[in-house]
Amino acid sequence: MSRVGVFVCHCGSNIAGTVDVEHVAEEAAKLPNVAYATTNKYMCSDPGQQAVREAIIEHNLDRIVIASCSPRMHEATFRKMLAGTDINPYMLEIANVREQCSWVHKDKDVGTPKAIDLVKMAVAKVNYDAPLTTTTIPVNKRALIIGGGIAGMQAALDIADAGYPVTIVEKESSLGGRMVMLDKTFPTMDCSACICTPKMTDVGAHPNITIKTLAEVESVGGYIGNFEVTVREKAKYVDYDTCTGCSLCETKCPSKVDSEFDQGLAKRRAIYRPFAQAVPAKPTIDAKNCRKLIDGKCGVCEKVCPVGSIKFDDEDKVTTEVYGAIIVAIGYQLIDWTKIYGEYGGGRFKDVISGLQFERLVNASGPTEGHILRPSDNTEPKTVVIVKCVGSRDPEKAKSYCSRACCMYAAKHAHQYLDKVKDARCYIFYMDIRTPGKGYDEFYMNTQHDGARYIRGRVSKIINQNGKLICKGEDTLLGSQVTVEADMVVLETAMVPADEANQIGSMLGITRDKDLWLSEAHPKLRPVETNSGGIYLAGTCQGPKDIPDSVAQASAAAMKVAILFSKDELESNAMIANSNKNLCNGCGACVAICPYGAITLEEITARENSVMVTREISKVNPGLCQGCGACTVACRPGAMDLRGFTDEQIMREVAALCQW
Amino acid sequence: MSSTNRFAYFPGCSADSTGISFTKSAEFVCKRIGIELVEIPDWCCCGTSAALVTDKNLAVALPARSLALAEKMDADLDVATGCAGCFNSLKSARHFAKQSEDNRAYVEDLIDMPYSASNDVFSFLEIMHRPENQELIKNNMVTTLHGLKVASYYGCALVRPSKVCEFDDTEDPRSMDELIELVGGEAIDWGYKVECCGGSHNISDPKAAKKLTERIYEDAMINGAEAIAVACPLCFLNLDMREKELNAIREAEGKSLFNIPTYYFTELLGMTMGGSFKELGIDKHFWPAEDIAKQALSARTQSDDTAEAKEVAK
Amino acid sequence: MTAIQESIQKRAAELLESGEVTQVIAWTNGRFTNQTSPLFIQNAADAGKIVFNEYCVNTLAKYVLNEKIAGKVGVCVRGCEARGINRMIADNQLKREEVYLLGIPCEGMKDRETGEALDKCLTCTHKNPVVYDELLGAEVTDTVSEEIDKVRFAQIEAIEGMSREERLEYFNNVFNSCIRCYACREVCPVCTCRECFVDQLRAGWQGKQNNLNENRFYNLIRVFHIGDRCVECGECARACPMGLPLMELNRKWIRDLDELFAAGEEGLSDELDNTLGRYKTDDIEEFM
Amino acid sequence: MDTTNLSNVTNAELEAADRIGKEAGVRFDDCYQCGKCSAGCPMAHAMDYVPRQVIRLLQLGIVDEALNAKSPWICAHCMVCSARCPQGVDITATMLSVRREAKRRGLRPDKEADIFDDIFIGNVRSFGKSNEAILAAKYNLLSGHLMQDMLNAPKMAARGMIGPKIHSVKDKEAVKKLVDKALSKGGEQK
Amino acid sequence: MSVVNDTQAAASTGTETFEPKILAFACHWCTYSGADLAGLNRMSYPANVRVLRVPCSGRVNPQYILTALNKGVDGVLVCGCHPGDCHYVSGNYYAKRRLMAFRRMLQYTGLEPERFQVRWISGSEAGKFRDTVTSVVEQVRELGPYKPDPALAALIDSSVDASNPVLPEGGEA
Repeated sequence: MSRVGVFVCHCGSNIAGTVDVEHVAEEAAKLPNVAYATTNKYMCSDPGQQAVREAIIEHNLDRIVIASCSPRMHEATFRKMLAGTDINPYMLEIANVREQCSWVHKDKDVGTPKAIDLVKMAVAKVNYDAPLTTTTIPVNKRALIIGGGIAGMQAALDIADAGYPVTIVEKESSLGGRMVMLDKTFPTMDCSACICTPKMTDVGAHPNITIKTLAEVESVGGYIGNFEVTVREKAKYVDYDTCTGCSLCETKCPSKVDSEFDQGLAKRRAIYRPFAQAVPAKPTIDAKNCRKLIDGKCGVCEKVCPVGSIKFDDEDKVTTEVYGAIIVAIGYQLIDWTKIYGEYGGGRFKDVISGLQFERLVNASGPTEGHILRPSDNTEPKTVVIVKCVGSRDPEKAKSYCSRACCMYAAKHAHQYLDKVKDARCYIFYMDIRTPGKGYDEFYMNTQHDGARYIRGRVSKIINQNGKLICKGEDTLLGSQVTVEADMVVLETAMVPADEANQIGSMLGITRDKDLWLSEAHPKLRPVETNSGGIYLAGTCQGPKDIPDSVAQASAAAMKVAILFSKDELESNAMIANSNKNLCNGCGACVAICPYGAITLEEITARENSVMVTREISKVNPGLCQGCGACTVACRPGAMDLRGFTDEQIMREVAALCQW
Repeated sequence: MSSTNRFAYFPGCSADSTGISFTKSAEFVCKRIGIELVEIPDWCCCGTSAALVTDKNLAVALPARSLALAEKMDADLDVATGCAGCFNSLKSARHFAKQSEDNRAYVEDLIDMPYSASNDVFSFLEIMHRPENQELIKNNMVTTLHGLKVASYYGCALVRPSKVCEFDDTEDPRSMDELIELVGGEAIDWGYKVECCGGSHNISDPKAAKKLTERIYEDAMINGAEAIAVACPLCFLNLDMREKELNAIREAEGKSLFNIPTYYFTELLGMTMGGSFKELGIDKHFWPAEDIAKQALSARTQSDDTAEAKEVAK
Repeated sequence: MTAIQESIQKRAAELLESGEVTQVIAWTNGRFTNQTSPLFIQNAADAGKIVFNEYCVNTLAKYVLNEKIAGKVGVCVRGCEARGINRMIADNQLKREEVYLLGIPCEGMKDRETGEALDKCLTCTHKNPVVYDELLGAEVTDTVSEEIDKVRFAQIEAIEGMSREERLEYFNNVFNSCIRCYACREVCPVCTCRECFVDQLRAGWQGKQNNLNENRFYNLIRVFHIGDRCVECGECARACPMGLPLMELNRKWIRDLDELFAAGEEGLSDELDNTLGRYKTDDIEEFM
Repeated sequence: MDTTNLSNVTNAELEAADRIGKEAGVRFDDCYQCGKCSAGCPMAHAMDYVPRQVIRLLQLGIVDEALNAKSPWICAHCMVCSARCPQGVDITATMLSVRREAKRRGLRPDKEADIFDDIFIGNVRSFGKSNEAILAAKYNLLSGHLMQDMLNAPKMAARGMIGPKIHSVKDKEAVKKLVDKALSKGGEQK
Repeated sequence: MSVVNDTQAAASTGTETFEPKILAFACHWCTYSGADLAGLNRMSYPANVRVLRVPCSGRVNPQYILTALNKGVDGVLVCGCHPGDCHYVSGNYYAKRRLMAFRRMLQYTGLEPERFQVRWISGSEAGKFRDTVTSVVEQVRELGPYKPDPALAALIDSSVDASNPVLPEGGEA
């Protein structure tokens, strides 16, 4: 037999004004198992709490019901109070007789019986409360960051500056990501490399940061505070410990291939750094194009290397380490327009280029040393057409969303072009201009002052005639067809998730939206968290955004990690699901439903009906379970139950209610 | 889709009138490579865009009747047609019937005939482009086009809408280009492959239609085409018949004149298989087409391919 | 059918002889005319007892669960059995390698007494087994799905056409007739809990009395538990001693899930993908 | 330019626009007026409203203006607009739908196009096949363009492209019945 | 019992309007806080509703709904966060699928649709909570008491809760 204490709060006149609290206490005292019932002016006040503590001792109570304001208000307060007594803090139920009773009913004749009912329900439930305990999970204070672009670097620096070790896993051979490929950044027109490369150097030099390049995450196990991560660093064929970065090898290598960094507009060698300021500032050998590695002939780099760093027998390095938190910053890629826009030539016209190719063309260290020249014949284009929303806002061919940064970078491109080429004409075909951001709209207006002519309409077709690219559009403001005979066309293509997004998302248990962007835990209130505890998002892997937003999100994610790392241990949620292994038949329905990946199937061997049987049962990871209870309904035999909201408790409440 | 080379044949209304050269040359090629065409008994007009603008039901009923007749004749045969307009009408009617069981029943009611919509519809272009038929064409060639620069013109009805036509790339189709290259022509890259020729306005608004035709010729000329290849009698008529009139206008405006004959792609294939111009209907063009064709074929003597020469001699 | 029977006998004997399986589950003649019952044999010599005729009304799938402990089980699977086997694998109750499936195409079975086709066979959408190790006999043609769906959901539509009062009365009669013998549960290849909810003593879970409320509770919750996994073998309705139209409950659920969430048919694969165990963010919205 | 008072748009007009959209299988509110349709339209130069503007009129419910527009009659049904629309709006189907609605209301903004199509369908109804010579001759007669393409005629005759022979199906009655049945549905499909 | 509540008053006299009992399951994060907000804003709604707090609408088992109806509740309302806003990411999506199908089944077997309803109510939608609750009460009031088993109802009238002998508490019905 349990001994329940019921405490009814007056809350001044807030409750007592429309509920006869004394009568509620009287009625409560008659309920089964209620050993003591009383009222108090303010339950949550120190004297109120003291009265409960004293009553617990005096009446030998083992669980209590407090009829007061909403549990959302003071449940935590009363739990804390119980922590100082012999009673487990979870042997507590709150009857909400203020927000959901006294405040919404004007009449004591109505409010009082309802309050009694609410107390009855709470008493019925508290009878089946069980002492709950939280467990603690140790926190490994090391962070893993997947992706070494601007977002990943920013997050790494912030966490490292807070004093925690960080590992960056970057799939390319250098940090920098997309930002370092850009020429200038809107709206301030800072040189992108000038603000990005110092960050790369900082990351490279930071004592708390380890960089793994040409690396990929292979598997992730564990949970918040305790992720076990396996990383594969691909063979670089260069010993980074001895290499001095003199780049002699790069100048002598005989095999030349299209440079990914320069978007195919220039060549690089088979042993190469993607760009001069690469971090680490050391080359790698591209095995697919290295003559030595293909057919054993060559080896020039080995011969010229003054320190003997070339290692043709280098192998992939696979390491498994434990991290407490993971930040995903895998960024974006640009949509491959050539496969979907046949009307723009589908890639057959050399002078129809993407915005990122334009960035390389206009960049002083790019293939043309910053001179804007047509790829087809290296002449200066006198008329350039810029087409926006290529691949975005086009659900029929590609993506329905607005890619968010294109309006601004299109304006930037127009500005750069008109700045560099005299007597030039620039036409920008647009659907809508979207420039929310500090100084953004002013930048767009300035582009118009520069001479860019904005035409509202989508280009229908580009035809190549006599070396001119005839762009056919409609000026929808004029209501008539227009054509522009352009020398070069720049397509401002949409950002789409990186190729790896789906695989990394499923490996880490991060949901993906319809376009495969990684989903944040809440679109407004938890923008950097994911559904998986201890895993955070930074930058464009979550959705299209510009540099300032990426950096801001990265710092926010870093802060979340720092908060996590400020604790030595995490307290797990006490009100979590647990599975009755006798009832569980291992069907796995709960496993599929859990949004946190907290449930796994585990093999057990036990004697059943005098036979040893090996079967699978579900097991809840207390570190991952958040206590939603969605699994319990999927469990047909009722093996899965939710502590604090058990089937029994809820049904007792229903039963109590039905006696009203 | 049946993989055999036997088809229920829908000639279309222009088959023995304005499209006579297409009929002749296509039938020639089919015969040579063993494609068997069985004419659908008592087929009727597909309705083309005139039915579409008049009534939605009519636009389904007319082609569906012929499809149902084809099915009645031999349920295992897919339907083949030359004319792109007919292809589009037939394929659209089938598409409509395929969308749901309700639709199919509705079509049956409209035409008062059983129709299962199980058989597909193909254009000559698609059929001849099949890998096995390309192989057969290659085996039957006695000469080549010797690098004749051909602009392949597909028009609208073969490729749009792609959901209905289920054929090649909507914006940059390649099948005709590949056939031209197969028989030794040079398929030029140009911009008007799939732009409208104005064919549907050929009679009702010839002035507007001419404008569309002119830009096609213009782009072909700029891109160095010596000939244009088509796969539709209406496109052909609109290009071939108007070239002279266009030149008259251009002469008055002081613009350069066109001299680009138009061929059905089947004529070009037939030529390389040894078909005479008469057999193929090349003698019936408005714009003289025999000279350039002759030049293209005779260039082979210079290339001095003895094996081929022997073939011809046979 | 005789040919198939011979093939089963031959293969059963071979499988047992070779030790590939330790047991074969099939059918044999029962005590009455045109009656068969499930047969479990361990010896090749017993293969001659196997019968396959148009009165093999029992769906064998569920029997496998009790038998698999002794070793690999050979079992005859028609469309209905095969889908049940798939479902049990999806539900992690069985491993594919624990069974050897003798596939049998089936044109449908007959009622022993009336000689008419069984209800469950009239609505069969997969006459050929969807999974098997070997197929005995030539595949038969399935009825066109549009046509079968008309039959499959005819009764559901008829009931939906009734007034609410009529439906209430109709189902109250059904539920009142239920004797809660749980035969429907016992034969169901989808009911694989170690301890069914009805057998547990929990407040508000399932009362023990036999009255309309408790019977309604049982039948509706049974459908909630199996509805998104039902393989439509129809064995529950066949096994019901009261002849209750249980598939009218199952199929309502099946059709609703299909219409609302494109659930499709169950038991066609052995992957776990319950319709109620997944969601789409653009699922149809009606609660607002 | 006159001001269009959008408050004067009646519910009947909005419903008519809705009906036109339904017949075309199109939701006009999908269109965000990017103009890609009209940019690629080969006939736009001859139109009074470019296709985008026709859609706009229908979006706003200015239906009478749309029904009196010549554009749907000028449209060549080349379908390039529909193929390139980012929002999947079938503009060609819209043009057809507007045109049929106009015809049902007895409107004929473009006489020539209408005459041509009527003759064509009449021809098919009578013979089951289209006879190009008859078509052209009859069109010239009815439209008043008496000499159009007459210069080409002898050439066509000489080449065997046209001739005195009239092509027709065997079962003329069946085709006639079929045409009449289809037309009797008043444009409603299912 | 010294305080007579209006429900019982109505039941005992039999002349006044019927006061239904409505059980509302509310998720802790959205609807429950929306209901709290209604109180904070001193909105008023009928006292016929009892809110039962659950962590998430995904926790609501259809078995609860049937049990509640069997035990004498006249109507059940399940409320949760709007889809997309679930504190637990997906709970309400699962709830949506389960309850859509279950609700159809209840109607199919003859239950009035008004007796079991589902609504998404966010923490800020106090007004919506009030309106929803009010309208459910009105609708169910219109329908009259729920008598799932006429024979059993007669039995209940003369004794304690007969449908559940497991419950130790006698109650005061």
